[in-house]
Amino acid sequence: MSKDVMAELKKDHISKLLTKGTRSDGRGFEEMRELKITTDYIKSAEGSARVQLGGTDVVVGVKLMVGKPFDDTPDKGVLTTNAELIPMASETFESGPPDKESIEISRVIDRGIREGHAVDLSKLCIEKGVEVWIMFLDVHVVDFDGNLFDAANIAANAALKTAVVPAKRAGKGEDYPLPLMHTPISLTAVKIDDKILVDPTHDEERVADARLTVTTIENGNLCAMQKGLEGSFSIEEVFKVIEMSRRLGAETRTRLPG
Amino acid sequence: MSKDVMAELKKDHISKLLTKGTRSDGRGFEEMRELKITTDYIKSAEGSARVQLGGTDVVVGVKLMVGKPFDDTPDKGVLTTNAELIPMASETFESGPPDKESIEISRVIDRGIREGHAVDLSKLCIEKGVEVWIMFLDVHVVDFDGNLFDAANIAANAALKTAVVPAKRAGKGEDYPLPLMHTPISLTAVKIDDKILVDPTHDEERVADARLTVTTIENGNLCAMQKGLEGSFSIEEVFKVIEMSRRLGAETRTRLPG
Amino acid sequence: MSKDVMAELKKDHISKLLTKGTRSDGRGFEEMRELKITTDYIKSAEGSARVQLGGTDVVVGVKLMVGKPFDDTPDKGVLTTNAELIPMASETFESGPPDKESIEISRVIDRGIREGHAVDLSKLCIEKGVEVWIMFLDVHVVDFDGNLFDAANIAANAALKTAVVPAKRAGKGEDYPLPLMHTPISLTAVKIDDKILVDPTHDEERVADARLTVTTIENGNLCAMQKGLEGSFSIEEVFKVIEMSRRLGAETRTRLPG
Amino acid sequence: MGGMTTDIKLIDENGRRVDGRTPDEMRPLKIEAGVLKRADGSAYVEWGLNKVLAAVYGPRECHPRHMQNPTRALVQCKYNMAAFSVDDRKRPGPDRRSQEISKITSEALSHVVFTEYFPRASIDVYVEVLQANAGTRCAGLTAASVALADAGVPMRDLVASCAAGKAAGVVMVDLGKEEDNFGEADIPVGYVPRTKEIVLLQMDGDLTHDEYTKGLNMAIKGCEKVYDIQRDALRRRYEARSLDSDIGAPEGVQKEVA
Amino acid sequence: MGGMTTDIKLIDENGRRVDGRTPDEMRPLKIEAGVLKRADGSAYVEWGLNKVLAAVYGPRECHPRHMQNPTRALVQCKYNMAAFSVDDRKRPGPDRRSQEISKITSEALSHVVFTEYFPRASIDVYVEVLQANAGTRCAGLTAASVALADAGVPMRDLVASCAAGKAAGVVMVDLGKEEDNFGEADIPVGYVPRTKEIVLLQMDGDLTHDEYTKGLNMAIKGCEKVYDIQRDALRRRYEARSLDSDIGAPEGVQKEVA
Amino acid sequence: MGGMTTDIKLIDENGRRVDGRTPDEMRPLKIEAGVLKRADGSAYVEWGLNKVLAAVYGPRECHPRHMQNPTRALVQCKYNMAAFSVDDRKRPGPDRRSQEISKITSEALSHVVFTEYFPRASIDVYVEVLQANAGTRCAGLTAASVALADAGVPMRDLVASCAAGKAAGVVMVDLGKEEDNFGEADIPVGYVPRTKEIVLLQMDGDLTHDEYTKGLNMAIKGCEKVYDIQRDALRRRYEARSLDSDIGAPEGVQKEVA
Repeated sequence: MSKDVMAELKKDHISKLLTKGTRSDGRGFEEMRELKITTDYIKSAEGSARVQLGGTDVVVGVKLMVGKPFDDTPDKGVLTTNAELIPMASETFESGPPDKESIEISRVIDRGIREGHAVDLSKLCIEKGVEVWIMFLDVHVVDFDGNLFDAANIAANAALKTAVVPAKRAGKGEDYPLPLMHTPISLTAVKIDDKILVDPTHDEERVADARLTVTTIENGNLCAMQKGLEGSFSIEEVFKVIEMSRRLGAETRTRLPG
Repeated sequence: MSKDVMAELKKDHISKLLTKGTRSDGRGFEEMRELKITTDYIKSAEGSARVQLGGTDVVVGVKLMVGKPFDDTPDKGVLTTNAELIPMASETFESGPPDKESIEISRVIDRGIREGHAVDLSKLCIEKGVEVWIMFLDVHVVDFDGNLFDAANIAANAALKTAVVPAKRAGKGEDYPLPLMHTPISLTAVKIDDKILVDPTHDEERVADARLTVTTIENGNLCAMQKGLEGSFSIEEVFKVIEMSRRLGAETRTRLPG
Repeated sequence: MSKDVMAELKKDHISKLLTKGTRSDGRGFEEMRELKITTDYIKSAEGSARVQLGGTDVVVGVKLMVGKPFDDTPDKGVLTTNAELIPMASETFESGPPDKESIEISRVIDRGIREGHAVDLSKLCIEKGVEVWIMFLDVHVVDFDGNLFDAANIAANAALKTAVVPAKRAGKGEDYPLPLMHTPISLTAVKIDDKILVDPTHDEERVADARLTVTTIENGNLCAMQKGLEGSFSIEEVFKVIEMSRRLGAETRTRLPG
Repeated sequence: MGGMTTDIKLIDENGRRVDGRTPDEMRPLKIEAGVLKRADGSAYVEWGLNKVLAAVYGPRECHPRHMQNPTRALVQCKYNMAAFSVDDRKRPGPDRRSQEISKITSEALSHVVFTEYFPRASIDVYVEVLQANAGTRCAGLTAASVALADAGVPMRDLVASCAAGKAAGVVMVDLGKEEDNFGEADIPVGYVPRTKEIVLLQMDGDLTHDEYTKGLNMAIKGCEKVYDIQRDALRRRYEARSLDSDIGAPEGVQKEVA
Repeated sequence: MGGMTTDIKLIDENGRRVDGRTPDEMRPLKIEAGVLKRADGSAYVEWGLNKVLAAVYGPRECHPRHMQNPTRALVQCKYNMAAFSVDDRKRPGPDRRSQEISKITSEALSHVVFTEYFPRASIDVYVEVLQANAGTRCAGLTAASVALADAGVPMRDLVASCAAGKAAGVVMVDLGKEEDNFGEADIPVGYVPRTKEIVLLQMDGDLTHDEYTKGLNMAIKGCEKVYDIQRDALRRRYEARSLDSDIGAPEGVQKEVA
Repeated sequence: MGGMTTDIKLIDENGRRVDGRTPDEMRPLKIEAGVLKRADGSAYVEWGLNKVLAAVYGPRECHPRHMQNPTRALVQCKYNMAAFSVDDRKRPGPDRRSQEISKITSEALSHVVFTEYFPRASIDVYVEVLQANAGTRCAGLTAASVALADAGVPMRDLVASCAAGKAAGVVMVDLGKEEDNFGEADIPVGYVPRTKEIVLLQMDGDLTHDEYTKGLNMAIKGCEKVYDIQRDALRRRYEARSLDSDIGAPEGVQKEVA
């Protein structure tokens, strides 16, 4: 019960600030938190990045290994995305098999990277129907203060941009950079009391009515979208978040390597 | 505790009716509930049927795919039966891995179909020791009012009778009807206060002392049997249920397609 | 709470006896319980032994089958050790997936056998990189009164010594005795109130501060060691247990077949 | 999107789709309320070649207790596909996709249910896909809404659901299976017609701003058509019930619908 | 039945079986009660080449609590096969077969235990198959009965268990492994000799009415022989205990047996 | 030990190791305390090519309740390796190795924490290996100690951890990856410097008595060096905190360290 009292007090506090046009950390509604990107963070991975977005800290590693393609895409590499919300990162994360939250996060990150064609999977075919590169994108969240969607998306992009296909180790010729196509950047906004704010903190996420993640590529096209939470959006609000995603995504894209 | 009080009252009510020679839905002791069979219900399955037996409603689908035979039966197809007691069908069914009830039901349905040689598994061999047809018999219970054993057995038989081996899709020649041999029909009876009643409702099952399922084929031979619950049967009672199974099974068999 | 009272009383009792230089079953500190070894106990196994060490009773079976080697040891057989602490053996063992206790026990038994090179795995290669013998060492604990580590270690050694590679059944030539190298014997001691006692009973284990298992081979060399529980050992105490392990291990070794 | 290639012509020279529809034409949709006996409310949806059942149990006590919310009911949807509902048999049990759909369906339904009327309770919604042919999450959400109303759960309005997307370069409503597999984008929408709120929204593929705008509007128009059919189904159900008895009329949204 | 074919002659020219038995001759059966220290009651059964242990814990508190029955004890049997008990190593842990056997064994034992004496309690029975050679469920139920009596659990009578079947066209008692694998039918029976009640009954294969009648009678005759050996084992155990002390004599059925 | 063979020269003609170290030289070790925001205490350890994070939550309520100890806190460590921390991607989730390490790490830490101050509580320690290069259990235990102190958990002393071993016949401290894979023995040690107590001790490989004595002493000397670096890290952390505010200074061991 006390938890709910706390939640209510927190919501009151956040709401009051929002009425005055500000947020508890002083940001504007359309302002992202400080972003720090470290690439090549993990030597045992073929590509890696650590991204700190405000108080959220994620490490993403890319691993590649030779394996069999799926039957219906015999000439394409395979992308597998997995997000581990380990209890180190927050008292709200628990050990054990992935719950609905981590599954949704895994799938939303995956959808952005996959549908935005970050990687040219057709160039990860070794022998059609027989051997392709299997790519694992593992997201390890070590400190959590909200908006995992975007922190992990940025880290995934950064890790991919520095990844190398370990062809030599596998006896498949010389190593080469992971063949990339687009840089699909996600932007997540939440709605609290009819205000739309981007890059929510954990406290903001907890009191939010609705959440929307929009992923765009360089030319402004949309490649993925995910609405969450029990609240609703009007059509206008959806288009407002799309606009924010294009604008802030373009800024974020400049921060990434190569 | 209140549950047990309800169970006791229910048992009293059912017992009183039985003393008068009748059942809560007015049926005689050896009378089945209304049976409705719809075949070809599911287009995505190679064979399918929906069976409504009173208030129990099950959908059975047959799927076939090419796979490896078992080591000790290299020239035979493989039959796998699975019953899903999904929570949609009853407040007593729970999500999660199959419990003892669903395992018993799966195995009893499987035993009837397998031991009664409904399918000629030797005709499902493609190449001895290398490739055979793997047949999945999936039982999906959508509404539950007792006697899943018989409802699922009838649905399985009906689904098999309309099933086609999808040889063409698998590049193994022309499609052909699933090679069938027998029609093993099960009959389930419960014992309440020394009375034997067939095709129990959920309420009758809950107050029953013992349960017996007997499966017979066309010539009256026995192919499978399963006693359940904590009560007992005398030898005479066992033979009484066998006789019922032969008689009522023959009636049910006429209701099935070709 | 009552459990803790019992534990405290038990500890008091055991402590008092230890001060007098004795143990509740009258043994000296460095005295093992009675050991009974029965080999060839299980006909369905390729090698087997039942070992009773005081009130602890374990059955170990060795099974061999043809399989693929690991990538990094293409010319060696594979050893897999599994200990099942089934609820039959003690009210403290539970059904379900292995808990930390059984995992530690499995791994400590495995480490002794593996690091002590009991089996010459290089002689279990059939075709390099393609086919080797996969050896399963299954430990089944049926009655538990402490010191599973040593009881299982002895049973494993005894089972290995009588094991036969079933080459004929697998169509790989004639059967031959499992190729053996060493006999790594473990000795487990616990520390209670600064006293070190070997081969602890279940009651002694429960009140022990720390536990140390030391495994040695014929020439006195050390091959494995595992400290357990929340207490500590001084360096001198570690060397004391090592000495005990060499001495008592040599005695145990004489009790094993061939 | 599937990312597979095909020879199928998704749009012919007359601008017609694979199944002869125009781009803004939905597949035939039939809804029936109250189709199951055991559940508190239920609905059957046949949408093109999709066959979906929804059942509602509750409001009832929420298990496990630590999940209970002291101020409101939890709406918990479980979306599940029958093993035989797809061409390649689906392994029974929840996979990541179905868990994500369960989550966003639960959230969408929570928005319209007066959860505050039932503190600590659970309202369980089961969606079973018996035959799948693209668009099952929309069909499931549509069915679930009707089942909730059929159960008499008080609701602000029904949620109607429909998708739009792009295939062969054409923006179109309600993608069929080939359009989903070989098309370029999909936008599933859950919509509350009376308040014009979007409660479920996803997107994947590649869309310009104009395409997205067109697609979203098409999907919403689709939702409005679905809404009419939902209300018809409930009206028929209400009339049928009224004939049966004058007590037991479902409460909540049906009052509006009737 | 196994459905495998063989060159083994299951019946020779003199009407003798593979192991020299006549059709109505059982394999040698030895039973010993009280073989484990930790358990409250136990029994060891050696039946032909089967080696089976049973242990009983309880009546004790039933965990988890929501399983408790306020009016009676639960008899919960877990049947388990050791990994090395069969020719091809069995993966540890419960499979569907062992769960079904656990269920029907629990039900059979519940019939004879005075469960109403111990409301809310659990009586846990563990059956471990160390060496398997056809007929383990009968051996397990036989052992479990004796272990319950050894634990002093009050019982109406012992359950005795034996199977009959058909192989090479001959109806015979107590099938051995080859007869089970290559034979035509099996009928395992659990029987309460004093009241002539059948508490466990299964059948699979193909039997005419006459064959079944003959088989069931043979199995029951087998049960009666088993019963004598069970009673002998308990008598010996009781005498051994009496020599040890005059307190602690087991209660319940042993009074009758002694 | 790995048991693999290699062409790598583990000791060169000058007695130098693969990475140029002398036998008694440790790899570079950096420790930073207080690196995570969400956790109550944390530490980062970079030890050669190992990168390890530790986080502490608690003392807090212990879930599930039946795990609670009425007289003291439970120290529960979970050791986990990120999927990308090793060359061949590791499947997420606990395996047997990590569960064993979790257990012995928990036990070692329990020895130094004043668990009796927090009856019924849980002190949760999470160790995440981001990059692994031999010696991760020592790095993890070292990091966990510092994280506990950073969390203000009252402790008798820090646990310092370091391994020694043998490679190419030479006894050496702190094995690197090649030395671990191709060497002859490893002895991980957890040590409490002030009281000279060994709280974690394992060994595998092949060592004479003299080699073992030399190795153990080397490992302990290594622990003493680690201890100094741990204390430095905490001193820096304490000073940094003091600058921030004069309240909130961590209690317990830091008082000593400062």
